[in-house]
Amino acid sequence: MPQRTMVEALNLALDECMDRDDAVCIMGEDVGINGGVFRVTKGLHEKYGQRRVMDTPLAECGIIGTAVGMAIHGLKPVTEIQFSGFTMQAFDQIEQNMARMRNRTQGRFPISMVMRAPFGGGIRAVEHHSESREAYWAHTPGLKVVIPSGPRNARALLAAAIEDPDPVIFYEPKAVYRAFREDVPDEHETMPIGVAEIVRPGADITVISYGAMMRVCTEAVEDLVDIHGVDVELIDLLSVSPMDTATLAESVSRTGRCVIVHEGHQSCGIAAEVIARLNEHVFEYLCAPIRRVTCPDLPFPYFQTEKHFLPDADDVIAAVQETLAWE
Amino acid sequence: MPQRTMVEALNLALDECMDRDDAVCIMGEDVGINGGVFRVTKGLHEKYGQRRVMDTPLAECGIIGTAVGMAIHGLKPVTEIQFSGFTMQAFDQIEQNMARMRNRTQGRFPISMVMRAPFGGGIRAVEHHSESREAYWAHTPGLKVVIPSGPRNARALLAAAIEDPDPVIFYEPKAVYRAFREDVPDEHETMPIGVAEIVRPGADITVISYGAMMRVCTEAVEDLVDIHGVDVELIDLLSVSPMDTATLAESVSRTGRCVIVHEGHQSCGIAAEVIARLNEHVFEYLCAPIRRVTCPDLPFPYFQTEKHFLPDADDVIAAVQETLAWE
Amino acid sequence: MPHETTESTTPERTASDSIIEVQPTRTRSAMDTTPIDLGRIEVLQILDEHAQVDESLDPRYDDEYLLRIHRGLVLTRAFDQRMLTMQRQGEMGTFAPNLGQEACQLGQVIPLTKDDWYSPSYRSFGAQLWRGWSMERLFKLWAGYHEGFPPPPDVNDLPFSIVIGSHVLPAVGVAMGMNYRSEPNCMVVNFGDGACSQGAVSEALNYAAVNKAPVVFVCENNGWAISTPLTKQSATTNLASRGAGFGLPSIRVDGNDILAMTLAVDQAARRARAGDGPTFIEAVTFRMSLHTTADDPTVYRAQELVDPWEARCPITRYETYLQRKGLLDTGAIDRIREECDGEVIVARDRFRTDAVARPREIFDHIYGELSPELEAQKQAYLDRLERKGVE
Amino acid sequence: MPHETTESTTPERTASDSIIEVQPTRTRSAMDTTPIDLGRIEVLQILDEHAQVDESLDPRYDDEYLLRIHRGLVLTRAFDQRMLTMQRQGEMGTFAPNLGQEACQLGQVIPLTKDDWYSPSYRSFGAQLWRGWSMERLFKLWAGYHEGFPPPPDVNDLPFSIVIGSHVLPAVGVAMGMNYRSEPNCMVVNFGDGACSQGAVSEALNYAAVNKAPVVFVCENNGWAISTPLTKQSATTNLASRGAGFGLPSIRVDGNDILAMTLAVDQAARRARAGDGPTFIEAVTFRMSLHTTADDPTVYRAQELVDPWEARCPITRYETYLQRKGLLDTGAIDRIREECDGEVIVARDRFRTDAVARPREIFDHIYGELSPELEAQKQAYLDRLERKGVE
Ligand SMILES: Cc1ncc(C[n+]2csc(CCOP(=O)(O)OP(=O)(O)O)c2C)c(N)n1
Ligand SMILES: Cc1ncc(C[n+]2csc(CCOP(=O)(O)OP(=O)(O)O)c2C)c(N)n1
Ligand SMILES: [Mg+2]
Ligand SMILES: [Mg+2]
Repeated sequence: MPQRTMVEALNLALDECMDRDDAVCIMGEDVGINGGVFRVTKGLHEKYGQRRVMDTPLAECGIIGTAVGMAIHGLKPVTEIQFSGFTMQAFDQIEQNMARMRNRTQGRFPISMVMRAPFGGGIRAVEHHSESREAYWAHTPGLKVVIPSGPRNARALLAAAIEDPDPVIFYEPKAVYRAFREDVPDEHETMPIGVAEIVRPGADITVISYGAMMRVCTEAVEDLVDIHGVDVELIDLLSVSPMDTATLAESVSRTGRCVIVHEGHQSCGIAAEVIARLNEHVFEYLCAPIRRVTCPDLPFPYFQTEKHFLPDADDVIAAVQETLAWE
Repeated sequence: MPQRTMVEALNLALDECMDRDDAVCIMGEDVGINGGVFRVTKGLHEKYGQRRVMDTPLAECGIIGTAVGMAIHGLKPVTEIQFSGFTMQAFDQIEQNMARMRNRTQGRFPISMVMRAPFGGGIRAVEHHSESREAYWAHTPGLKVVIPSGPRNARALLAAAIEDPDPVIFYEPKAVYRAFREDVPDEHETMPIGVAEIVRPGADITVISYGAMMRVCTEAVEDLVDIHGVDVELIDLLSVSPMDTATLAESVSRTGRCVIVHEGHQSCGIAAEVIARLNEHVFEYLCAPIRRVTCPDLPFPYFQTEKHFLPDADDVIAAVQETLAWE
Repeated sequence: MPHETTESTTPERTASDSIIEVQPTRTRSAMDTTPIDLGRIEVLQILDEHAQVDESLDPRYDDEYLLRIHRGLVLTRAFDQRMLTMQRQGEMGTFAPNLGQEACQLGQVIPLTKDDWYSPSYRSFGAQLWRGWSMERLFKLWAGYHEGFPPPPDVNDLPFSIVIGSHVLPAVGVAMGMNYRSEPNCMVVNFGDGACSQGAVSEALNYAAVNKAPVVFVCENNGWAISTPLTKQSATTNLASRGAGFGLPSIRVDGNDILAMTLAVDQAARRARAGDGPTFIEAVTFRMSLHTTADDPTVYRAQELVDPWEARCPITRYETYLQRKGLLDTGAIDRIREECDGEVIVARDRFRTDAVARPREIFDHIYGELSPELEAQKQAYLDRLERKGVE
Repeated sequence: MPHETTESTTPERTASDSIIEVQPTRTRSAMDTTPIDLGRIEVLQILDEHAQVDESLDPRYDDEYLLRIHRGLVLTRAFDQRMLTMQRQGEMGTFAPNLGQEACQLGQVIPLTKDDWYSPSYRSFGAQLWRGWSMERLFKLWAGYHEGFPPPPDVNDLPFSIVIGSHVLPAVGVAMGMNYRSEPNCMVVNFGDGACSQGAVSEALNYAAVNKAPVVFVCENNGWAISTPLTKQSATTNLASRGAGFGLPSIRVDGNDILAMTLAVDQAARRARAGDGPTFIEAVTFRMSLHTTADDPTVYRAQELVDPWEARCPITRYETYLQRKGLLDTGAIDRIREECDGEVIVARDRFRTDAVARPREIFDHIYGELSPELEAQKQAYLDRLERKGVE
């Protein structure tokens, strides 16, 4: 199977979806000849022309707002926002129209569209370029929020998101964009949205994460298993909304202990929701408080300090050990 | 002491703060001669003139963005957004400048300003007029999020918010605006921000809420105490960010059981954060899963069905009873 | 009509003169600094206040059509008045009357075909009625019933919009979709003078202009945004200049002149369908009544500002025109009014019987399929309804 | 210069003529439909491409001042080049070069006093240097050190802005604050051609116009927003028309002409300080270099588009002017360049010694006082640093 980076895998998903369905089109700043600032749309303008790969003016609200209209007209726009920090500029259109149009029109106008955006830290970027605010969208009824962690699931999930009848926020962990290659088949491949993956089964404790933090967790889990002899179960959420509560609950009902890891801020973040649901579903199985390993409730700092700000494998190991030690 | 509605109490707070400090000014759509669509700023334009009570063009992003600039220049703008649903229009300015300017400039430009907005359901309003999205702001570092529940604390908290050196989101439960009167002293009165109030001490279970749902909870608690003989401790959060974790934890460490009630959507809402913190702080004291009584993860419905959508006293009573019955 | 651009026009002056005020005009460099010509922006009126018709512009519609338009205007007003009564009697939620804006309303949709699209504001029920929204549906909408919200199945309209300006970008998007699919239709989108201040509306003008989207912007300048007069909303009271600033052909129209409105929109729609891109139409009119039923204009606007507009009533003006043409007399006018009132009453009665809140359905249109979590929330919600004995 | 408005100018025509294209011009009704005059928008150039000066407009600054400006231009370019080298060597984060835009940069701040304010974009370090930001501070900013971000304590500047257009409303707010306090100062705010598409920028123009805020908008039209040429950004390439659309006095200036830039901003600033409100200045220039160091323009723009602008270099042009005036010769130019390079190197060396990441301080400037929750988060964070052995 061909080895691909996440950027290449995403490009493949876009290409095949455009090839299969003329209704699929791409909109965003510099997505045309330039292929997007991260080159995810590279070559598509050349292949499909400017009718289907549209460079937009510099206005994110405009991108999402007009894409909603195109979706109303039966198209399937895949929009790119250059960095997730700039999705704030489109918040009104996302919340008021993209998320709600199906509901507002009682099913008359479902919105089948995708908002792609690179998110998260780790690439030494300037301010407003490292945000992880997926919790905003998870708190917004009407949206789905999908977050891949590697090339293969990125491709399969993006294809699924494009084919989905509902609006999907697709957050791409930019720290993973070119970090490694993985087997990604040429053949069309999708994954169901809303299903978490047990990446490594284990009996002692459940570690839950998603996006770029999956790499950190994988590293931590290797150490925990190999050095510390802890049998960790590692789960990749893949979709934070809908969240696969059943898989999480089943896991924690076996392990009794749990740590959640993400880059987003702590208060009202994804981890809080995971804890709330586990509290509701498997309270009787819990042997220790569920720990959160997240970024603090601070704006993402300037990049000289980002490596200290972001959770690392040591933090995950420490949290797992503390949770195991709890009595 | 004079009896005042919440609208009158808020008006009093604005008036006295403007009287005490020439830097305090009011900005918003129709806040001038018209006194605001809910009449909270009534009479202030007449008293302080259009220099200090500014009718703005119809652009919420513009209101918040220019208010940030005025705050940089040392003023203390109190902005009004007509309904909290329209704060989405200002999301970018709130997140990127209002919340962050102090941090971005390493303390050079603290932003002492308030964004007031009526929020929540219950007044038979059209779509986009009943939102409770306080969790967005609680998830945004740099903001404080204050929510009064009655005339007296509304007045004291608004005065405190205006005097606060940091940006405060002040969400006013519009269902309470004219619902009842309360003693509100003429003399200047403030309350510390970030301190919850134990409205009724009790031993059996802790009920936590805020805003308009405090009325629902009060009604439920009366029934629970009088009819069902349950000794409920009722806590009014008053500020959802910062959240008074210590008071909540101390309470639940005594009662062992807890129900949280709010209008906002469930996923990644305020209740999730309360649960996460209680899980971290008083896990060992918990005798039952903490229950959430919230609106579902749906857009607020058209008003013929809102009374079924919003939690009511029966729902709170049912959740308390289920929590007490849990073994 | 470019401004003077030759060197010779610049008088001798020194640097200390204000270049802003005196404005030297020079373009002698090779760089691309062609002088700015914002295009001609015009004012269109066919039927003046005294119902004098400009013969050269009279579209000369046939009699039946002229009378159909008249009935549309009268029905709109009858509906508006009934809504107000029902609201005052507690049978209706807050709504925004459109008294005095009937010509704006109808003129912007009369030229549209069924294949064209329309995107209403919250004050657009005149246009919605013409487009084929039943009165019952509109009663349901404003009385808070879910069924009232979606556009009728056979009508190419967007849902009404209450968040000011938020519908304009999607409307442009629909028009971009027409280009994408090479469909020869157009979109008309309606918003107010206040809406022009929203950044999203500016973005919409730009997206439409850049993409040559087949869209007609109808800015219904009724002088007020709740209590805010246009002079506080904008430094220029010529809102058509907004369109011009984004490079759009822009025109001012007498919004109380049904013939001018219809003609202007018709021409713009034709241009749009022919691939010639968007047009910005500022329709100058006046909000004669309340902003909404929750509003009390006596607090902020003097009756003297309203009075002169009484004489500019779009319906009376048009009736005079029709009378002069011999198509109507006072008897006929009274009869049509009664007929329209009657129609509205019939619809109201149907609404009273038909409108049923359906709380069990609120989970029906949120996603294509409910997630397990939402299924659980729905079940819990239905159990609650059960417990409370709600149907 | 109003358009023709008398009745007689309208030729006979029928309704089927396109009113949009042929535009009948009528204002005979009593209603307030004065024809639209967007005001005159002009183009200003004093020093042409061949360094020919328009004597009538030459501001005739004194020699010392002219030379100070020259040094400012040269220093800006020297700093830019050094940043690029440092970035390529991994010592600097991504940044946006401003090669070719030096005259725009300096011209917009030269007329400002210390009491005036300035709001930079991310490409404004020429202006920032002139305003008093030390080179070390700017190195720190772009190398990701917290200390580089705040404007220097004695400089009335806003922080640089990276979210396109997001600084413009706060800049207008500061200017509104000047009105509030009756201070006779002004604000200059800098943004690009791309930024003009952001709705928030339109809102800022409107807020400034309505409030007569003492602000000068400097839109640095360098033809590109990353890979997007102006023609895809806007249907009109005359961006000054944006200002006009909101009722602002608006002017186009040759942005590669330091004298014209300075004069235009000076006049606008004077107007603003005198209470005459805002001005919109479109400065026409060209982005000679990369969008940012993460960009590869060869992917999307042909060298032929860049070449003609080589001859329009703002520094060479000004140097020719100064040489003609006898203020400089080639030797002096070389010497000044070397001096500037030297200054930059000294600053770079200080930066290398001084710049220390301070991870322990990230909680220092989030609120006036930390909440107990944040105190706890801080403690946990400091414990982590301890565990990891971070200073
Ligand atoms: C984004 C937003 N802000 C504020 C409001 C409250 N509001 C409702 S109507 C209105 C005035 C609108 O004025 P205009 O656009 O001129 O339309 P008109 O009411 O005159 O038809 C305002 C401020 C709103 N609905 N949406
Ligand atoms: C809101 C927002 N959207 C997108 C970007 C990414 N971006 C950075 S610079 C740029 C182009 C800006 O063009 P222009 O305003 O013309 O300024 P210039 O770079 O030419 O100086 C873009 C799209 C951003 N920083 N902020
Ligand atoms: Mg209006
Ligand atoms: Mg540019």
